[in-house]
Amino acid sequence: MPSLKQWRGLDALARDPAFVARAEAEFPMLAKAMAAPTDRRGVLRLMAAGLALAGLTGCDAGAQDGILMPPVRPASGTVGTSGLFATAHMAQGYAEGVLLRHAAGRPIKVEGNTLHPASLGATDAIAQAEILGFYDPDRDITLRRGRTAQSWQDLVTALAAQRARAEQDRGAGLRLLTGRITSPTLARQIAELRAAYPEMRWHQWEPVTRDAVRAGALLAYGQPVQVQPRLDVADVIVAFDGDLLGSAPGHLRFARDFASRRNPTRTDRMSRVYAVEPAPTPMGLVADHRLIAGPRDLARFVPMLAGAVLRDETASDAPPWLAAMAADLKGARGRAFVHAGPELPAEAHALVHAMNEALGGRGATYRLTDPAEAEPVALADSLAALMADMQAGRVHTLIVLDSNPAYTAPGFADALTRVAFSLTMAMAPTETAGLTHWSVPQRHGFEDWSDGRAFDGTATILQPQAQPLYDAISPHTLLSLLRGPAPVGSRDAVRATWAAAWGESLDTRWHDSLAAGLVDDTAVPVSDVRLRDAAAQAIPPVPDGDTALLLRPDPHVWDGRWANNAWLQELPRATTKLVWDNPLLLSPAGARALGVRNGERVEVRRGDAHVVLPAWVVPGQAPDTVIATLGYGRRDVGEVGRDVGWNVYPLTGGGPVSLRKAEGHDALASTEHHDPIFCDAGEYVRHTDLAAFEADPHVLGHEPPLDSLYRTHPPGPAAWGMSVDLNACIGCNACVVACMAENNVPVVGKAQVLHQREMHWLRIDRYYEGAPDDPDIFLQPMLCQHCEQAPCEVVCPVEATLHDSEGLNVMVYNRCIGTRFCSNNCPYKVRRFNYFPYAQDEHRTALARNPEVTVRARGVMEKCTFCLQRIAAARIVADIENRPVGAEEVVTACQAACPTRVFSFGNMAEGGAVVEHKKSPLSYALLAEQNTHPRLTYEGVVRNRNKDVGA
Amino acid sequence: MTGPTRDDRGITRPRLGDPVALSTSNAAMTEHVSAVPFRSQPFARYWLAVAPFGALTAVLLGSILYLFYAGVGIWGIDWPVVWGFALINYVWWIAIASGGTFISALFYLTRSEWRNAINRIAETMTLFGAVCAGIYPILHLGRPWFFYWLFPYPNTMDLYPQFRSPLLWDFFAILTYVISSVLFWYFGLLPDLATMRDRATKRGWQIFYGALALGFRGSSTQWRHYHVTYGVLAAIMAPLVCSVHSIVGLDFAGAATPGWHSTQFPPFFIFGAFLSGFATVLLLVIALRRLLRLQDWMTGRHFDALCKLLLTSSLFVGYAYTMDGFSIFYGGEKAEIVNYTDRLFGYYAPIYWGAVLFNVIVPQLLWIRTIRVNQVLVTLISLGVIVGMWFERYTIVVGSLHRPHLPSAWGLYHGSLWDWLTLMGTVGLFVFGILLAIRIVPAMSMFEMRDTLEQQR
Amino acid sequence: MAAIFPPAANLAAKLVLLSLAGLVLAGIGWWWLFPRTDYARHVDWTVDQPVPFSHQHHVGGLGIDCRFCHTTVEVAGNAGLPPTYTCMTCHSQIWTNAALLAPVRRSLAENVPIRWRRVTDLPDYVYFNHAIHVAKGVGCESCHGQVADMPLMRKARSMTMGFCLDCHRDPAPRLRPPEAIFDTQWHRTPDTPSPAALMAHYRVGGRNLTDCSICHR
Amino acid sequence: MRIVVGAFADKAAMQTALARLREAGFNAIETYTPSPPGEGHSPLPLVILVAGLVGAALGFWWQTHETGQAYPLDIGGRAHFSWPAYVPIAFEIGVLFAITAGVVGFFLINRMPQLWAPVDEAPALRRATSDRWCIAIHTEAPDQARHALWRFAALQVDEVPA
Repeated sequence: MPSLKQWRGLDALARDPAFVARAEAEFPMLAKAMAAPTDRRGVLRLMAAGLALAGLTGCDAGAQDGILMPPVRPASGTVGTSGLFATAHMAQGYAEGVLLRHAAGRPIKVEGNTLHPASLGATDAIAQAEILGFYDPDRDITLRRGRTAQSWQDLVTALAAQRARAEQDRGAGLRLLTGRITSPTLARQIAELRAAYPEMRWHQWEPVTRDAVRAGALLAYGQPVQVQPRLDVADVIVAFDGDLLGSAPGHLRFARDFASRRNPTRTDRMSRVYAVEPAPTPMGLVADHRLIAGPRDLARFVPMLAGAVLRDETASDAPPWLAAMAADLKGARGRAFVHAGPELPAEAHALVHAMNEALGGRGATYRLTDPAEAEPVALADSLAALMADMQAGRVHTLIVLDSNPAYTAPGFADALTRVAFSLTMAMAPTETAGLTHWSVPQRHGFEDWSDGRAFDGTATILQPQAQPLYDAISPHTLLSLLRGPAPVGSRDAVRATWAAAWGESLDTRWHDSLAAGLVDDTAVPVSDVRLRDAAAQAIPPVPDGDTALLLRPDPHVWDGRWANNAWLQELPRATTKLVWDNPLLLSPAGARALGVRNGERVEVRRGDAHVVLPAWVVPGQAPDTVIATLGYGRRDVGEVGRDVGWNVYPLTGGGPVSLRKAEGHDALASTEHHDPIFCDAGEYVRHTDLAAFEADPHVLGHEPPLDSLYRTHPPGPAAWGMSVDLNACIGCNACVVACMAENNVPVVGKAQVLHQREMHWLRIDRYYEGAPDDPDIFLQPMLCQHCEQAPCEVVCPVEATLHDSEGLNVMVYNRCIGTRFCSNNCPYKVRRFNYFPYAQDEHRTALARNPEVTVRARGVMEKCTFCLQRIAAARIVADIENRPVGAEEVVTACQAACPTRVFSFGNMAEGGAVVEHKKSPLSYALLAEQNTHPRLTYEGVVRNRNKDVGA
Repeated sequence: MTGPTRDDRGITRPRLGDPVALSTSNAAMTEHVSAVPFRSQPFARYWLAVAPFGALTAVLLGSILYLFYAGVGIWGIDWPVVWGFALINYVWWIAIASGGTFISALFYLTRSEWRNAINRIAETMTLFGAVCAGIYPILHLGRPWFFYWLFPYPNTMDLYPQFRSPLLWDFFAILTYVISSVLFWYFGLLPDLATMRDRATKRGWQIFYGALALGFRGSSTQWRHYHVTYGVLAAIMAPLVCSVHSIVGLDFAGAATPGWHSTQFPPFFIFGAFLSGFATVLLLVIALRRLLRLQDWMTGRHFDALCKLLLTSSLFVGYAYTMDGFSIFYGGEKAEIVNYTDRLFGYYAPIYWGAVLFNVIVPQLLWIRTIRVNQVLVTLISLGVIVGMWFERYTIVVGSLHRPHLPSAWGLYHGSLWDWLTLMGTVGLFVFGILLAIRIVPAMSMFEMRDTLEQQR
Repeated sequence: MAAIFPPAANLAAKLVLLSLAGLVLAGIGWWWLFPRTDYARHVDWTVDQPVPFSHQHHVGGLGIDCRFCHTTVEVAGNAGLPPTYTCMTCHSQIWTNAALLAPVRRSLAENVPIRWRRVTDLPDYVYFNHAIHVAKGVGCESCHGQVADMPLMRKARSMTMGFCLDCHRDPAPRLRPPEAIFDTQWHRTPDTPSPAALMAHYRVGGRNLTDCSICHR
Repeated sequence: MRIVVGAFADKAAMQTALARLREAGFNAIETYTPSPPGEGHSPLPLVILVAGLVGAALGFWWQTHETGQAYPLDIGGRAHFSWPAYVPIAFEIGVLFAITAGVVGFFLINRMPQLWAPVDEAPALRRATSDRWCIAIHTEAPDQARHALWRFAALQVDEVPA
């Protein structure tokens, strides 16, 4: 049996009869969904050990399990067509509006909601991967107390006892711990609980606390306040370790506004971006000047810049670029914006607020509003208070809702032992659920009613997209059980909240807000609070110790919440291209100091906590900074996330950090199968300076069109083409996950990625240019170029890949016999091969597949098809209406998901955005000298350099 | 003309200046050669020699079955190096097979007198080399059970193969080459089968050889047609083997991959076929000459001729290596230059320099006349060439694929356990086949040998 | 010491060689012909269903239109099958206690779908779309055969790729006027519009219908 | 009708005997020799050439038909009639037809397989494929032929019914 240890051995387990038997007992739904097809085919494969029999399996018609129609016609629409239903994806407590596309009555794809302010039609990688989370078989956890399964009635009686106790002592022993809450319904229910039990305490905890942002606002304005930047207005942007484009609430909208000013051919005045940061962030990758500064330097640079901007002081030990940056900011008064990331100290945030006010940005480049959370509180202090109560034994009943402190907060686990009655509600197995007395399965956001507010306060009512897959209840029902004997359904709870707000027009507004995916005019008001003059005098503390350890959430697995999502685990991280692991990130200088190469182990010690994990060199990271990534090393998670990476949560907290080279080596899987190469990226990602561009617009796209020996132009009624704008790509990987979701692209697991066999149809190539310590970084989405003279088609011996009359390079999976010559002949290397039956061995039920796309078998080549299923659907509709397919009618999955509109795709025969973008002077074809005439062209990168700044 | 010099154990050492045949009596030759198949042990400890190679063949069968069961993923191929051992071994084996046809066909046309003694061994080598090569195009497929789609049969899908693909040319080339080699080998065997039929004593052998000889009895009409047809067939086999090996070269030259994209591949592969073919024939001649006591007819003259040919073909290959480098730098394409410099100094450089050493530098020893008849040195040089040719194919396939145009797609490749098992399995199949063949078929072409002996007298 | 072989050996050898050659040719012939035989394609094989529904009775006899049950044939890719509710509209009134219809009644009562078995089936990698075919003048009978006189559904056509390609290469003769799409007894009469007229009416032909991306993705 | 077979020690002896037998008026003579007695012409090369050309033409036409008329497809923008790509396969099919025609032609022209022939009954012929050079005379007067052969130093003479 091949060593398919991709899921920590699940694959071998799936075929092992003992596992199937055990699965029946523990996960009834999983066993039924997983066992049937695998078992039969597994037995066939064992029987088909011989050459002859291998031939027979190829041609059996496959078990036909017949056509099933629901006995009573479903109300909404016909079964055949696919509809779009609005809901929201909850990230860090904030809502991002999404639409879910349904096929055969079940949700299969997440799309952005153009009306929603936090989405504008885009999604991020985590929202796209949420569909896999919805169908995750590991969500099938049973309601249990300790080790024994319970019935719902047992839960009701247990909660009744706690309710009675709380009524006597006015809730003195009752504690409720949740994540960050913006849901109006949860807020209402918690307020009612507090009214009923005044002594009850409500604590909120998120491992990524963002407390510094809140503390900074308190320092500057005396009350928590939310900054909503307008990056499409700002001409000069300075980001200190900023996460505006990465993970800040509302990052999709900020990315859209930001990108609108980055392509000189599409905006009259290009913005200039400075990023001062210890490690590459999405903002840093696309910044015009990426300046490297560790946490100690940041704590010095912010007051220096504040001094220069507010008081025209010039500090003696200022870095060379600071004066030029200050001058640039002051020159763009009213059109400048400064941003401080969540890891900077509160005083730095206060100074940034002061600078922004002084630069006249308020009302122009940003707005100040009240925060959107139900009750903005300092999360770290809130948890500390709870743990103090628990240690002191003052907590009798603890309800943990959608939070995992046992894994994310050291010390919580033993504090939990002093609680008499503890209950955790979670969607999937978590460490906290393992330790508390009760573990209550929670319904997924896509199968339940709820509501939530976006970063700017706009509320969205979450409507269920399908019948609940597994036996679970809603958090609203649980809270109602705490309040009264009768459990209140989630729909009734949400309607009650909005009935209070809307009064008699409930039904119409309810229907409209469900259809639109947002409740109009619920945005938080602009606050008119005044800046306190203490803000300008704040002095950020300079951290001591020579190496600074930064604990950063993983951009995709976040704080560990999505550790069980295979798409996110196998998503190559933007700069390191690492998958499935979280090594310690060192700078080239740091690695040289420690004498460590990629994969060699390092011991990190802080206080009494120490962790041994491999190291990975990241060019462009500050020399004195070491970054450990949160969200890994979970023990009690589903089958996918268990034992992936190393748990670095014990290193949270203060204290000096010491690094030591440990012995041993770990194999780390990266989709970049070689050490980073510092070559002249110009040949692949063409880039120039704004001044050079203005001097000669055709400085990048200067090749004359190649004439050709053959008839070149496919004569079909449509001509599909795509243009990729490299100025706008921020490396957020949303397109990669969207492509995997839409086209049933299988995940192969760490062992196969180590064996260089990952299957992503679309990869984001990252090129370094310059010195390893401070390189220029360029990103380039790389997918099939659909060449009109495709080298892959000429060498396929069985016509499995060929050109259709509309300019598409078609890959016919059922004709492919797997000679793989096409992959050799493709200069762009965009073809992937199914060395093993990856789709069949995936930890995923057949329900989660897109029925419109063939699921590829073993031994078949696959590649990007420009979402041929979407083109075919549009073609059929257009043909029935006897009209050509519109220019913008077909939107590919990557184009739909991209927040910064990098991809523009369409029918070039009818004009549209693609034709304009291809005419842009920046437009060029990659490897044009190969004479492949690709239908996908790139727009080169223009950097708006400030000539006074050195780097 | 010095008489045959036998040392104490009656083994004649090849000498410089040996005539084509030491003993010139027809009857003795026929008696000696035709007696081998009838003996239960063609040479002492014969079954002891067959057993290991039989086991290796079983290993090959096992690894093929496991391959079809589990899929191509058990091999070491990955992305971007999607071709690995399968292609290396395929080209390596077809080169060895083609070398055999050069000797039996090309040197028949040139009337070289030393050819008649070793052409049967060369053709048998061709047969089993082609078999070992022929299984790889099917093994390396992702879905091998659909290999018949390569054949242009009218099917229910109205689809035909794609004739512009070098792989399809390869399919037809191998098909034709295997069929032609079998027919040419069998046709050359007819008169000897008749001899074996007539000399057989046991009824079983008589029927077996009689059925195979299809009634050839050496009548003048049969000889007249035979002699002419054999000449024409040889005249067709020579260009056929050149075309087959050019098409194998076009498998790579037909692609735009950096490192393959050069027009000199077809002749370069034919030089490779010369080199590995002569090296393998030399190895087999040295072995079988000693084991079957054919020293009288495989003399120093053969060693001298074959070693000179080995020398010339290694010079050909050396020229091809230099032209490879020159045309890349002359062409000036960036990706090709990066690929080539990486081949010289990169991760797989030792394999490239190993190939240059074994294929070009070591064979230069053969300029020295005495080395050409020193059996031990010739064996070592031949083995070196065979291993060197495998290294060369390794750099061609893996060396070029692991450095494609885009640096983001660069990657490494390592052969897996199953790669090596399949390779060793095919070596086992090759030697096992030849050992069985000498058990059934006379190891030397008797009727041609009679002509040579006649001219010798 | 007579000859090795008896005179009869000549005939035997010739027979053996000829039979060998014949065997090879027969093998190739079988490999080429058998897949296209009706037997191999299961043409005219009647598929037994959980309920022996008779099209002959319902369509031929009662004249029910196809779209009454196959509702999504004009708007979606799959033609759709009737939910049990549609059957029960009549069979709640007539034949209410027929043993034959027990599965139908049980299906509605227990809300368990009836597991109909596919008759005219295409492989999973072929994405056939009913809506476009019906909209462009291809009648049900062209692929499903004379359904009106089928007591039990059977596969009427070979459904090989060649069968589809013949029509995709030259659709004109196989089109029919819009009103005849759902009429399985229809056949061309002198006053039927000419194939060229039908092609113009349905505006077929703007696209290369033999592209692989038409059916495979 | 009888066949008289005479076995000679070597080629030279046989050839002299042949010349003198012909002078003596025997004409239905057939020789059985262990190696080709001499050169000779045969129609088979022409058959091979024709078969080769037919094969090549068939191969070329078949590829043109399939890529041009049967299922014309757009492969990498290349023309439907890409004749340079057809040459290798046409050559291979031509060679295959040629070699098969050569071998099969040889068997047909010699009316093989003929495992038994009347002349096989003669014991002398058993060594005709090893080291004896035999002459077989079809004659009505076998004893004259027998005497002639003895006279020309035949090592062994046999007589068998035709």
